[in-house]
This record gives sequence, structure tokens and C-alpha cells, in this order.
Amino acid sequence: MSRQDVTPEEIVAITASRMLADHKVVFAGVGTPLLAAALARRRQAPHLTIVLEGGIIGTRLMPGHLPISTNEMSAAHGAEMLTDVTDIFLFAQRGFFDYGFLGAAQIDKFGNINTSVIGSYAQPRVRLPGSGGANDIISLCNEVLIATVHEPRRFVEKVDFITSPGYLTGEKSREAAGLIFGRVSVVITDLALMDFEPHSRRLRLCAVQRGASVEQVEAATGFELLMADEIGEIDPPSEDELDTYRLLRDGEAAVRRGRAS
Amino acid sequence: MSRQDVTPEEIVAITASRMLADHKVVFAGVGTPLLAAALARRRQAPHLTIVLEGGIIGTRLMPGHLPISTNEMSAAHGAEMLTDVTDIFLFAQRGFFDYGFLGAAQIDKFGNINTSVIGSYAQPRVRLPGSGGANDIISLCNEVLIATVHEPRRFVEKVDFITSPGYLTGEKSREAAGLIFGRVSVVITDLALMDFEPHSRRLRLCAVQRGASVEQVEAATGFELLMADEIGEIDPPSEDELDTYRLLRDGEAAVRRGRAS
Amino acid sequence: MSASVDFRSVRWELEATDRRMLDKRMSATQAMELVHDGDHVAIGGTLYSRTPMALVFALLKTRRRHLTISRPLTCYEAELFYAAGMADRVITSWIGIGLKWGLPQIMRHYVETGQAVYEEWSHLGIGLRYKAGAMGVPFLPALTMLGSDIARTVELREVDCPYTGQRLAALPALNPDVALIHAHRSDIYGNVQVDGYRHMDVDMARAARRVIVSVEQIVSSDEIRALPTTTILPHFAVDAIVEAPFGAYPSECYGLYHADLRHFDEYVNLVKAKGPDGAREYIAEHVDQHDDFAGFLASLPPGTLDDLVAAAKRLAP
Amino acid sequence: MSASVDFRSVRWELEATDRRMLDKRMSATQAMELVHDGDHVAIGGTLYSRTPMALVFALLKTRRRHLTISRPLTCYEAELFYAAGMADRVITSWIGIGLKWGLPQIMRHYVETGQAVYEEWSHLGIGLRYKAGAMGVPFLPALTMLGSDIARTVELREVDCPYTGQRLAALPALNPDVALIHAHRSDIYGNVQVDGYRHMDVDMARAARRVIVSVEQIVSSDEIRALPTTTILPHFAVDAIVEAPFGAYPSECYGLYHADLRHFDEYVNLVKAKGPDGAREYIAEHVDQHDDFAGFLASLPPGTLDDLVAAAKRLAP
Repeated sequence: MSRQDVTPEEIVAITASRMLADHKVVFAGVGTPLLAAALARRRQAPHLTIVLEGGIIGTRLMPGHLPISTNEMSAAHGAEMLTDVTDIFLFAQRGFFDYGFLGAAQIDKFGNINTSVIGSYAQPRVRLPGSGGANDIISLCNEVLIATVHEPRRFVEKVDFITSPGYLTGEKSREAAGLIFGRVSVVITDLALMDFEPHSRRLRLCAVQRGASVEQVEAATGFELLMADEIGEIDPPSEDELDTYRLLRDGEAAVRRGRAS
Repeated sequence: MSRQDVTPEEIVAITASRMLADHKVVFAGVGTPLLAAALARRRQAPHLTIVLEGGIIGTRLMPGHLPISTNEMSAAHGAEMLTDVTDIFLFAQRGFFDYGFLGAAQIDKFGNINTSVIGSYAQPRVRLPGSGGANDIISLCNEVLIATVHEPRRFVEKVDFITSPGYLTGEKSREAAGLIFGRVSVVITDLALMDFEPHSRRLRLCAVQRGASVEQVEAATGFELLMADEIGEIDPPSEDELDTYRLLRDGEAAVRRGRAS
Repeated sequence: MSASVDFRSVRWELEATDRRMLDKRMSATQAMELVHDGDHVAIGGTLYSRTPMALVFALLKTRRRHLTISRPLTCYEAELFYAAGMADRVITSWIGIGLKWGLPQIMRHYVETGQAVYEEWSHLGIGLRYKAGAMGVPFLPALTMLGSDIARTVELREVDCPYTGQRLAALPALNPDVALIHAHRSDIYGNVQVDGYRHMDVDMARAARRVIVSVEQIVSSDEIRALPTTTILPHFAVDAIVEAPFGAYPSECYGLYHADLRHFDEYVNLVKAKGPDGAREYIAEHVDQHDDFAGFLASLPPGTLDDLVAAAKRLAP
Repeated sequence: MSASVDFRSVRWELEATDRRMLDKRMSATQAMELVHDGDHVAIGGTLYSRTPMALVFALLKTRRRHLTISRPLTCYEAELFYAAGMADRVITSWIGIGLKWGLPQIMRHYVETGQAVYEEWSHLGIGLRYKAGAMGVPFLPALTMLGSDIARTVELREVDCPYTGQRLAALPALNPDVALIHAHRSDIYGNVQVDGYRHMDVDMARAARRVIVSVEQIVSSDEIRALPTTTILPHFAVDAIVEAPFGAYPSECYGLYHADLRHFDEYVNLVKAKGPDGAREYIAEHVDQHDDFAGFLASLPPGTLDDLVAAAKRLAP
């Protein structure tokens, strides 16, 4: 793959990685969140602590050997602490995790996420894998980032099922449900960066990826997006970001092969 | 010390040790309970598992090195499992511990124990050490044995303060307070063995130690004792019991010295 | 929500149980006599880590009926129970094989056609349910699952803190009838030790009414006593010990052997091609035609286990 | 009951705290700047096991005022704080030095004369209070302390299970302002490891708003990573690391050195003879006249520490 053929997933992960500040603690799932966190550690956040729900604190990831499960041995490589699953979530409930990092099969204008069913719960058209730790992460981490590719079938007016509560029906409904901690801060996609308007808690466009237009973002979103006063533009992945990302994902050998081809 | 000079503490511990059946799990405190449990393991109960609140399961005690604290290293000698204090009590709450084993500074006719204050709580005449794990043991273990020397100042009509609840005010008051598990089964002293009459839950004399009379027991008890239909007699400590007990308490060398003297 | 067992009867049953310190070694087949039709069976480990596969295979052989399966994160074993017609309900937070293999086709089939129930809780929700069961209390309070539809579908109740007035989710105790656990080693009495992370095995096993543990190795009690902080279960919390080297295969066992991703590929390809019949074919070939799990392991391509051991040596700290 | 801190503000404070991954090494004296007049200070270990004595001595030197001290089982350190006029209240389940030394004379004096408060909970009660604090919930349910006078004196509240209707004790979260912990080793960032039993240190520290840990030895982060299951606290839960070899003396440190019972004898004899003045004499001689804890250790009779190390070698598994 050449530097020109940047995939939507790469754009999402690289943009997301930039959101992670140094010295923070991030609760990451496998896939894009873990890759983004690993990339941040290689760049602006060398002291970022990555936590995985398998019971792992401070994993050191080996390029090309990123785990596909949060509780496989490669996920524990170089960890400072190994404990159990429940204990990790209790750390989150106490407030130790600065960032939670989620993907989304469906997301609505209030940041609610569905990873349970497409269609009705009783008779689903598609039974998705379910919450895993996503419901806990969005309920308990201090700040939650959502990262996904931007498609109309994902960005829907109302999710079929709230697996992981964002701002529920907006305004103060999240707090009213008892979710007194944590906040969903941003949604990062291959087209845009969005936050939540503070009063209505509705999704609001803040910036577009270089090359994407506001109209494109709107077309890929199945509901009316609010607009920030100024819409910024996000820098595209730099060469170093792409190289490092691909090194982490594919390993040294694969990257050498890619360069040679 | 010769075999003739049997102390009240020895009679209590040896009588208590006989109550512990093989293959059971006993939650013992230091002092008399631990000595009694260790003695039982040397005699009728080689598979008795001793648990100490320091987080220790299956301690193997070294003669002459019995711990004076439940969480010192000698208490952990040969343990099968080391965990933490709270975890040990949660094992008890789940129902894993067949016996709990307590002493008593004051005990009343319903088996309530006071180890907190003599006099009023606000202005105590004597501030005793407090519950430690005693309240938890009597609340959570399946069967609780109380072992103490028999003195009128200990066996009182009403304890000054209920540190560890026996049957509270009798009848169904223990269950009514929410203590739905566990039961206090017997009180073992240097003069007698007592249980609790099933309806009133009042202390009832079952047997006297060899050489002690019912009158002596009554005189040493500050309230009216119920009487079982038949009052048995308890065998005095055997030579083997005494020898083994003293070996455990004092160690091999001390026992040899005692025999020589 | 699945019918909850009253925490009081769970305790009284434990008090009445024979928990003598005996030699508890037996074959996986013998151990399965502790599992009955209609039981709730909890499966240790998570996803493809330290899954008690030797015990899962032995249970599959029995064709017990109307089981409820619970697990923090299920892997393909949940699909096998459905395909074999053994399970009515799975209590978990996540179904799949692993990220790499996409949506789990068999679970989808059974759930979407209404033949099976997937009772979904959050991951912490499941964890606290086992923990409440292990602690001997009927519920634990938490700040998760609130406001979500998963709370609604499981009829999660709430509780007010008597000090602060804070509203909290009340996670009800989950006390499985049987827990199946795979561990690194134990003595013959069932003092069980693991290395590495503990998943939810400790709470799951202590909550359960009967506990079957397979181990890589039976060791002497002296060896257990040499590493007492790695003990996760004392003998009086364990009913059966099954010696099963590589007993987690194709799952990984921390520090000892890696997961066999190719074996999962084989399974996934089979069910992609044939649906539930593919899963049944898998059971026929890998479970039913062998006398025991050792027979299954012996049927693997030569070098398979050696490669997984070598991979683990490179990965463990 | 002592004024409980709202669990919400404890969390919000944690979110706002600087928890950068920095070199957190400092002297015990410097670390005591994290302790303020009026603070609730929790002391790790139990009785005379892994008591953070180097930190306790450093705190005694500061003569902070109006402290609340909490500990699962207190030893003579609680008496020292009272004799020094530093503490108003001790939250614990047991006061004493150890069974061998009988009733604790100084605690008795202060409590019986109404100069000090001993707020008594059961041992599990204290444990669950720290655990609730560590879990980030305002209470935990349990079946202990019910019906007792200790429940009455601390105004323990109850909660009904929303599923079974069972009445349970509700143990309110205890979030100390500062936790003092002694451990075997850590790296410079505060990844802290212990060997042997863990007392209530894990929950106590995670519940606390500031955490000071003394360690026998500072090691490299690679050494920490080699034994990740012995880590009890990750760096982001620790504020200060104080290197203090023999920092638990005269308490024991599991596997490393035995408790010095003769030192307790000396203390007990002193207070038997002179009452609170004896305790103050102890502080003057052993705490105040030395620059630091190393100075105190150097003043011990020759061979003291060697003997305790030898005794531990005989006892550890």
C-alpha cells in the first residue's frame, strides 16, 4: 500500500490518536482504538498508559503483533500490572481512566451507540455481538471518544437499541438516568470531527477532514447535524503518522515489503 | 509444669479442640482458638483447614511458634493460599467456613459478646480492644463456638455492649435483625459445656468438666442458667492431649525441659 | 432476566454440601456427572483465553439439554452448545469468535430465528453479578448499565444509597449451578493456581454451587504451598479436578501456549459454508469421534502444539 | 460516624488531579507535605505487619493536628498519634499492640478520659468501607454488624435488596485524604508491588485521595514488568514514592524481616511506667532526635535487623 492509498480506517485512527494527550490513561478496545493509542504513544504521548479490559495495565505493544483480543498474551506484553476483568472496570468506576475509546455500529445524534441489534430486540434482523465493555466504558470513563467510519447507515436519527448510552434524549437526560460521571466528548470519523452542543447535547460538526466538504458530511449523516460557529479543517495524516501506524499494524517486515513494492 | 497442674486455659482449649470434626474449615483467632484448632489437627481432625483473618488459608503451625497475630509470617507458614483480610471475611459471608471460634470478655445469657467497653460506651470504665473480626465471625460463619474461662464477671445477665451478636434478646430476634446465616452452637469453659435452648435461645448447661459441680457452674455464672434434661460430664484432658497441646504452645525444647523438671 | 436463584438457598446448600478434603481427581467424563439437564453452566476465561475446552468438549459429549450458559465474553463454544441443541440461553456481554472473524454466524442464526436467547449484560454487569454471588450478597451497586436498553431488557433494578441518596444500578447475584474453569495447576485436593490475569474465574467459581477445574498439571501440595499467592481457589471451593494438559486448546493458556487461530479459521470456514450443520460436523469430527480430549489433541496436525508453545515463549513477560 | 466525604466529590477531585507519569521519588519529609491538619490518614498493613513506620515516624515529626487515623487493626502507632496530640479520632476495629501485651494503656487513657474518640467498626465493616471507596460507589451491602451495638454507635444504615427484599447492612464508602502504605518495591513512577498477603492495602490506597508509598527497594520498570501479577497499585494511583529499607520496622515485612517483639516490649514497659509521658518519651528518643528513619534504624542495638532478617528466612514459605 502506498502513502497515497490512505484508507478511511487509517484516517479515523490517525485523527483519533492526535486527541490523546501525554501522561493520560486510556481504556482502549482492540482494533482502531488500540492502534490509535499505540500510535499516540509513538508520537506525542510517550507516557500514555494503555489499559485493556482483560486485566492489563500499561501494555507495551509489539509492532505487527497487536492483539485481536483484549485478553490474549500479546495484549499483556510488557504490562506493569495484571489483574482481572472486573477489577479493571472498577478502576474505571473510581475515575482513574482519562479516556475511554469506542467504535460504533450505529450512533445517533445524542451519541448513543448500538452494538446489539439491527431491527427489534425480540426479533432482530441482525444480532450484533453486544456491549462487551462498551456500555461500562461510556458510563464510567472520564472522557469518551468515539471513532468510526462515516456512513449514513451508522449515523442514524435514532439507534435501534441503546447498548451504550451517550446523552440519551439530550439535555440533562444522561445525568437524570444516574450517569453522573463521564462525558462523551467527540466523534471522530474519516470525514469529520464532531462534538456535542453543550445545551441540547446534539452532535455538532466542528471540523472536516482535508478534502471532505460539509455537504459530504451531511450526506453521510442520517440526521441533522448542528454546526459549530467555525468549521475547521483537519490536517491529513502525515508521512510519519502513516508510516508509524502501518509499522504498528503490520510489523517491520510488512512495512519493508510495502516500501519495496 | 507437670501434668497435674492443668490450667483453666488448657481445659478450655482442649475441650474446645474436641468439638472440631475432621475435614471441616475453621476460622480461628490467635490464642485459645488457634491452639485448639492446631490440637484438633494433631488428633481427630488431620484434614481440618485453619483459616486466619490475615488472609491465610490452610496454615501449618510450627510447634512453639504459634503466631500472636493473625497476620504475621509465622501464621502463613505452609499456607495453601494467601489473599487479603476482606477477602477472607467474604469467604465467610459466602458460607465456606464451618466453624467460627471466639473468646469473650463478657458474655450474656443469649450468647451476646462484649469486647468493646466495660461501663458506658460514651464514658467507659475500661476501653477494651474492640471487635476485630469477632462481630463478622459470629455474623457470618456457619457454626460459632465460644471458648472462655468461667468467671462471674464474664458471664453477666446483660452485656454492657453487644460487640458481637449472639441471639440478641432471644427467640427469633437474631434473624429479625437480618442475621439470617450462622448460629452460635456452644460455649465451652473450664467448668462446663453449654448450648442454647432452641426456643428461648437462652444458655443451657449440658455438661460439667470432671470435678466441677453444677453448683460451682451456677456460682460462676451471673445469671440463671437453663439446665438440659441430663447433665453430662466431660472427660478431663488426656495425657496425649496435654502433651500435644503443650508441645504446640511451647515447642519441643520447652516440653523436654518441662519433663526433665 | 433469567430466574435468579435465591442467595439464601445457595448458601444453605453450600453449608450442607460434602466438602471433605479428598483426592478429587477424576476424568472429564466423570466430572460431567455434576452437570444436569437444565443447569446454569458458567464457563471460565474470556473469549479464547484459558477457556476450559477439555471440559467443554466433555460436556458437549453428554448432550445435556436445556442448559443456560454464562460467560464474560463468549467464543465459539457458545455456538457449539446451540448447534448441539443443548442450550436455551446464553448470559454474556459479547458473542463472537474474535474481532478478526466478523459476526458469529451460528449465534446470529439461532438468535435471529428465535430459537435461542442471548441475555445481554454489560461486561462489568456480568462481573459484578458473579462477584455478588461470590460475596454471598444478593446484589451489588454500580454506576453502569443505567439508562441503557440492555438494562431495560434484563429488567435491571435500581437501589438508592441510604447515605447519599444516589441512585445506583443493582446487579443481582449470579450463582451458576456449575462452573467450569481451566487453570495452570492444582494439588489433588483442589487447591488451584493460575498465572497471569485471572479473568472472572475467581468470582465465578466462588459463586457457583459446584466447581469443576481442569488443570495443565497436578502438583504436590508442597508445590502449591511454595506459591500461595497464586492460589485462586482453596480446596474447599472445588468439587472436581481433571488433569488436562493443553486443556484450553484452541484457546491460549497464559505463559504456556498461544491460541491456535488457524483452528478458529477452520471452524469459521466450516460454518460459513454449511451453517449450523457445519458446527455439528465440527462436533462430530472433533468431539464425538474421540474418546477424550487427549484423543482430539492427538488428531491435530503434527507440530501444532509445539508451535503454540513456542509462540507463548516469545510473548510472555 | 465520622463525616463521610461525598463519593462524587472524591471522584471529581481524582479527575482533576495531576497524575502525570513522573519520577515520584521523594524523602518521607517531603512526602508529608501531602498531609494537612484535619486530614483523615489511613495506615496500611495490619497490626504489626507491613506498617509503614518510616512514613508514620515522618508524620509524627510534623505534629500535624486534628488528624483522623483509620486502620484495619491498629498497633502502637495509634497511641503515638494520641500521645503526640495529633489525632482526634481513630476509625478501626481493634486497638492494641498484640495479644501478648494486654490492653493498650495509652488508648485506654485517652478514650476513657474522653480526650479521644475510638470509632469502632467490625473488621469486615472497615474492609468493605475501603472497598466501596475503591470501587467508586457510596456503599456496599453486607450481612455483618447487623443487630450489634457497634452498628448503633456508628449509625450504620441498612438497605433492602431490590430483588429479594433481604435487609442488609450498608457500609458507607471510606475515602481517606491520604493513605500511607509500605510495600516491597516499586519503580520510580509508582508501580508498586508486594509479596505475600495484601492486608487491606489495595482497597485503602485506591479509595484514598492521595497515596504515599514507602518501599524496601526502588527497582527498574523492567523488573516491575517481570512480575506484573504482584503489582498492587499502578503508577496513576500513587502520588509519592519513598525509598525506605526496613521501612516497616518494628513491624514485619513479609518474606524479608520479622517483627521486633523486643522493641514492642520496650515501648510497653515505658508506657506502663510513665503513661502518656512514656509514649512522648518514646517519640522524643526514637522519632524527634533523628534526622530521618535511617537515623532511627542506625540507633538500634547492633545486629537487630540482621536477626530479624534471619528469622524471616526461617519462616517464609
